Amino acid sequence: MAWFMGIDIGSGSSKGVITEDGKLVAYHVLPSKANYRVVAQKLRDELLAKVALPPGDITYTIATGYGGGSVPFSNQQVADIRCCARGISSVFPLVRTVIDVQGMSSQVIRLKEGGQVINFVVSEKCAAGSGRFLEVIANVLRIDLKDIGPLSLKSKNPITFTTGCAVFGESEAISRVSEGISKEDILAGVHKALANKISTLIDRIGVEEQWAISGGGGLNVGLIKSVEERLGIQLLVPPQPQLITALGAAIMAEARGGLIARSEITN
Amino acid sequence: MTEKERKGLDRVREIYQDRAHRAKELKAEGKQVMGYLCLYPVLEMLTAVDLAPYRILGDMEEPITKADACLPTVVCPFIRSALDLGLKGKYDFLDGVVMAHICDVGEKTSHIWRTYLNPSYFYFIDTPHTVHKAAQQQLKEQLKDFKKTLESFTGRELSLDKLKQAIKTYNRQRALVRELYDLRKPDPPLISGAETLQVMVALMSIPVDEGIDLLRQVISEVKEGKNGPPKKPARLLVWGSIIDNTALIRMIEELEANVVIDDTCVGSRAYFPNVELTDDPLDGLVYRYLVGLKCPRTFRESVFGETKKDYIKDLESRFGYIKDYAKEWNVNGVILQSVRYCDIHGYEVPGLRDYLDHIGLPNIYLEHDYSEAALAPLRTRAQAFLEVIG
Amino acid sequence: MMSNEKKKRAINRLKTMYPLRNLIDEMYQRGVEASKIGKPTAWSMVNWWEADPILKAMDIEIVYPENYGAVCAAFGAAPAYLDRSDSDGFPTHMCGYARNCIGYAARMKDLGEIPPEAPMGGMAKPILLLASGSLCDARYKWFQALGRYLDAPVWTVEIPHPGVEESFREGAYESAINFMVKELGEFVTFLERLLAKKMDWDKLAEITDDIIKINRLWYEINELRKARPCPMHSRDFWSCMNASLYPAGDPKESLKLYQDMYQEVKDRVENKIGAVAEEKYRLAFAELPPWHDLKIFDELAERGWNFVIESWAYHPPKPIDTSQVSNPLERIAKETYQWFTGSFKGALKAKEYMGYFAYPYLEYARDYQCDGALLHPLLTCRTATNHLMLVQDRLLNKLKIPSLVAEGDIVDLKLFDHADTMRKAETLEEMMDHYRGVRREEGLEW
Amino acid sequence: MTKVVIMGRDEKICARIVGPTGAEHRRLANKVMEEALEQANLSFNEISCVIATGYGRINVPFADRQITELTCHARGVVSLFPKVRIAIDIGGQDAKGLKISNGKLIDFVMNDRCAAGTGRFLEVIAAALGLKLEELGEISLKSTNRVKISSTCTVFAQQEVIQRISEGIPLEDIVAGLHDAIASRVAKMVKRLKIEPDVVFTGGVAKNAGVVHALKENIGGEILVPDEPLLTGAIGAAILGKELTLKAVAKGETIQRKERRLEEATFFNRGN
Ligand SMILES: Nc1ncnc2c1ncn2[C@@H]1O[C@H](COP(=O)(O)OP(=O)(O)O)[C@@H](O)[C@H]1O
Ligand SMILES: Nc1ncnc2c1ncn2[C@@H]1O[C@H](COP(=O)(O)OP(=O)(O)O)[C@@H](O)[C@H]1O
Ligand code: SF4
Ligand code: SF4
Ligand code: SF4
Repeated sequence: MAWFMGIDIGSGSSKGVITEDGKLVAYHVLPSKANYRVVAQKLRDELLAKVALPPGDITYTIATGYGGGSVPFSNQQVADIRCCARGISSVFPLVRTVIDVQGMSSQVIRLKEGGQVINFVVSEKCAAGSGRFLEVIANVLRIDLKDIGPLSLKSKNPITFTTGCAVFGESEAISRVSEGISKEDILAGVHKALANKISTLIDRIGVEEQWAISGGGGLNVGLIKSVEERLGIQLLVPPQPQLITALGAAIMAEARGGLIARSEITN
Repeated sequence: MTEKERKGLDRVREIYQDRAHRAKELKAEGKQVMGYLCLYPVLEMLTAVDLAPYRILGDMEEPITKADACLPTVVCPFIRSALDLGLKGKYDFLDGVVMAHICDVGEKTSHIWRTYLNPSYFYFIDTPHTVHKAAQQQLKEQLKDFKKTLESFTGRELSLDKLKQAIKTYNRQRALVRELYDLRKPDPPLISGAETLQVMVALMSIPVDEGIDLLRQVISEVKEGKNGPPKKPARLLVWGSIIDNTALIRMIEELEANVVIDDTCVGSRAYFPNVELTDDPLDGLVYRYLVGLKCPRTFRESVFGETKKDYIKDLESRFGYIKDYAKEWNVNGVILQSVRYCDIHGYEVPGLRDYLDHIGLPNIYLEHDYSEAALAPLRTRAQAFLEVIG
Repeated sequence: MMSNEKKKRAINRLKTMYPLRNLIDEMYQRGVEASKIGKPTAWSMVNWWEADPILKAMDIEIVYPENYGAVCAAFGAAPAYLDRSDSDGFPTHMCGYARNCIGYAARMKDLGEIPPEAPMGGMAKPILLLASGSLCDARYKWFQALGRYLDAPVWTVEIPHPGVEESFREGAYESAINFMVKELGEFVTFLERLLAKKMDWDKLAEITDDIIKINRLWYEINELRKARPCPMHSRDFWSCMNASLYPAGDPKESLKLYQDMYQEVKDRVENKIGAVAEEKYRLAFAELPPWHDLKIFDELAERGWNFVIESWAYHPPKPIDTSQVSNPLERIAKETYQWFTGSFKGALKAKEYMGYFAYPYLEYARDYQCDGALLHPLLTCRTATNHLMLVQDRLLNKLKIPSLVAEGDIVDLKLFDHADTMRKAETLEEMMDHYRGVRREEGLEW
Repeated sequence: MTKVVIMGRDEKICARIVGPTGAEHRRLANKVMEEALEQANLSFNEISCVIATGYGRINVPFADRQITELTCHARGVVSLFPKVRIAIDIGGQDAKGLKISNGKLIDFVMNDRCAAGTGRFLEVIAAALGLKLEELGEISLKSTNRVKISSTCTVFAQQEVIQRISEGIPLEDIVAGLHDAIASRVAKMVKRLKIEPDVVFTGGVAKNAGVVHALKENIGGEILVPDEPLLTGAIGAAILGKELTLKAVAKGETIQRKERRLEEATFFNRGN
């Protein structure tokens, strides 16, 4: 028996998984808060508690994500793009393009079987191109993040934002509300705006079937719908899109840790 | 009313709405349509072998998506837009394309266009940057070769007579454009800047003789002067990089201003210089296209090879014609505008502003992203400028 | 126990590089000293060996504001000059080197002398601004714009930029050479008027010959880099390119230094010594490097990345034989034109119509058997950026070579994101591994 | 913020009101106008001319004229500091630099695409830190070792700031870093106008002594701040209104007036 851990410290939430022989046996999500070190530690404790193991039983741990450098107990740090590709591939082996929508950025990754990255693009460092834009708008409309997607689907008349800035977009949303525009139209508008940004990324690297979405954005049916419509495609959605990168990290840990374990034996 | 019968400004609006319509019709009739980018391809030669020239423009209303895969985003958005339309198949109806070394990114885009779209006819004219005698000769040699390729592509001869004929026709069109521009000299002008721009875009979308007819109708309608713009305090000259969409001018004219004259390349820059009929018509063409066209993409100086330099004299020789425009059209303010990332126009701005200050014309410089949606912020700037000139 | 020792640099630098690098540093001093004794100085720019021999033969000191832009950036003097250019109304997206130079000239005009804070002694006041109409709009627009601050005349020399297919049309070559020869002839006449002295044609012939010899040798050195492992890293190339590109100082001295370098590189090839200890990946680098963050190449070298070829625009032309050409102007014209068009045959065959700037990278990638490329678009230099998306696309689709785009700038040094580049670099490794397999499947030989 | 200034022919201010700007420009305009009239103890009909300016200028139903905030700010600044050459205005929506010569606006630059570099940046972050806008300035002046804020995006900077706090970095050093971030951005833009004294700093952000300090550093020179920087634009608008009226009177013309009626006037109704 060997266990492996993947820790993804994201800008908004931190995700951790434990795998055993390639199978997910435990996962946990925590808000990242301010101190990544503390969050990572807590994440590990929770995970270990779930499987009732002492830390020493984890053969290999890989950390990734925005705060991946602040995970003191990891054996290795790996770029999130690679982990994401590995993770999605373990869920959907036929996926060749994954759209990863996180809190800080959106990225489009092309991969081959086995989850090896063959190309990628990352959005600019502007909140208007990331999942954060949705959070900002959800927040001012006082709608729970998990509800914005379903609500936006009800819209018949999505608004068009006149600004490309998330912060000014927030005020725009407020004035629209006061003009009597419905919340679903505003939400549909913001989903559309983000889908447009994502589609310009996609145009830059070209694409291949099958498609999937990962990251917190994958929890949002409204965004999925907008992207599908904008691009005329069908997106596969993994059961836990937010965990994909952490899962990928654990899978890489298996490969890596497995090698080490073997070499120890031969030595 | 059938389409052909529709007159003057109505017809202009119609062409402006659907630029390619006429070209596609012509194509259906068996005529070959030749696309060209910018002002440097020699239209007289195209017309002389019975090709219909069609200017490749961008589209401010269409988001750029496909072009980002082969041009970076930190270059001129106009050219990105034009290429984007090409990559999206919007110029597929063209039988061939002629491009030239305008600016650096224009040159690169020509090669990219050819690499990706591989039209059945393509020619790249390497327009020199200086106006020296040797440079004129170099352009002439290229035009001779260009002629050969046109002949072999069309299977028709480009005879001297036909070329002279074409030169005369184009000069006639140019004279009519001047006549139209003259109608903007009264106060208020008889035709708005935005409408004039529509006319210019229309002319670049149809064959030259049809353009001549169209201009005649437009001129007579405008002279009747029923629907001209109201009198406004500001009479503006707009200088700068390409404007092929009326949005910017419309925005300015919705404020307290009339745009009465321009120095841009879908306007006076394209039509004011004539071709002199020389014994070898190529000489006149070379002179017009290299020396006559006043685009800042060409290096010119007050006195060729002078060993001492005088700044004001230099400015005078480069921008003196703008002073003349300002006088003739009774201008009281100048808007310098350019798409972002246009180096050609960008380097010119401080010098031109020095010159305008020197001759006492208020001026402002606006940079934009070649996108209709992104024009809104310019409104406040333009309005403030008008308040400044009062 | 290791921590106290200085960590060994991962890139094994060439010893013969150092004296070549020094040549450029001395250039400014020579300019300043020349102006002290009343010797004329010209401001010029990379003109691909077209005008430099002429200026040298007329005994004019040359300084290069483009290079000086990099110097100012490195010494931290650039921001003040950029600010000055901005405040004088030049758009901020313009070339960083140009803005630096404009700001410098403005300041020099205010003070009436070389600004005291100017690094390396500053650039002396010129009697001539020699602009180049080739490759980049900034380079002729900017010198003209300097008219605001300097009363020196501007001359623009040209190099034709034909299209790939057009260049092979009947008479095109002769016409282009003829054009260049005439332009250079007029330039010589102009200089004679400006300086009131005659051209020494023998001297010109000799200098031209030396510069061509330097270029040949430099070309040969770069040919040696095809070896596995590659004996010379891009960092050494950049350190040495300037002595060829701006034929600084005495050409004979440069020639000697390049000879030494040839020897050292050849020894390495024979002994299979690579520029990085374990060459896992061979890479090409496109355009100007992030000058202030060159240490990133050491970090990448630790991962086994060797940069084996780079920056087409700064490489010498492919050799042609011009030894029989008696008119030095014609010889110059042919050599310089060759630099532009040297890859056109291959480009035409490959149906790649951006025959310089883009296609050469495809040639390099094949000849130097690259696994990947690092492309560095520059926010303010469109010339070094225009073609990079095309290069990326063609490398991948034609040669199955993946590349990484990492944005930066030549003068605004903060733009380059080191950490982000390293994160992406890690991902590129995976792509390089993948495409090795793809190339094999497609029958490409590496 | 929404501001009203009522001014007499002698340019003496008889009412000044500052209210928040929310989503509903129209209602707010009515409300602050009502308060201002009350403060000045005037009936609406007594107001000769109403000028609206700012982002919401088209949403003031009772304004006789709309004039851009650039012109109004310039006029306001000139009335307060006749020798001004450069005015820097940082408000909640944008930042501008105005170049003024002989009391006239001759050139300007502005940034309005990205919230970073505007007062909104500080609003967002102050809210995240649970601080009042008024406190920021004083806090930052205590800093001895300001931190560098690396995020250029307002939203991400907010997060960065919270992180820094949890790392135990003193609040004042963080706030000073924020002030430097906004000041350096704005200074970079304004430098395009070629900075010459007197430099005047107005707009709501000029109330923040920390930004004033940082701007001084970034510009490298003295900066003058009006007593009530928030009101500069409104003062300028009022002066322009007065000038228009006097000019019209002198020419014997009348200015087109909108109906002097306030919508939704709530507690009292003095006008009409
Ligand atoms: N329950 C949810 N429903 C819809 N969207 C969500 C939900 N949770 C998170 N998101 C979206 O996912 C984004 C965060 O994605 P995530 O991959 O967790 O980013 P990070 O790793 O940067 O924290 C948020 O900005 C939000 O748009
Ligand atoms: N008392 C205060 N102390 C510090 N800053 C303030 C204060 N009041 C307002 N501000 C700043 O001023 C900005 C608003 O400025 P203002 O000139 O009213 O802009 P606008 O007219 O665009 O609303 C706010 O974003 C805030 O940053
Ligand atoms: S535009 Fe808005 S969302 Fe984008 S970087 Fe600026 S502040 Fe952030
Ligand atoms: S606008 Fe400027 S950059 Fe764009 S094509 Fe024209 S000259 Fe070139
Ligand atoms: S090539 Fe780039 S760096 Fe050189 S002058 Fe042109 S724009 Fe500037």
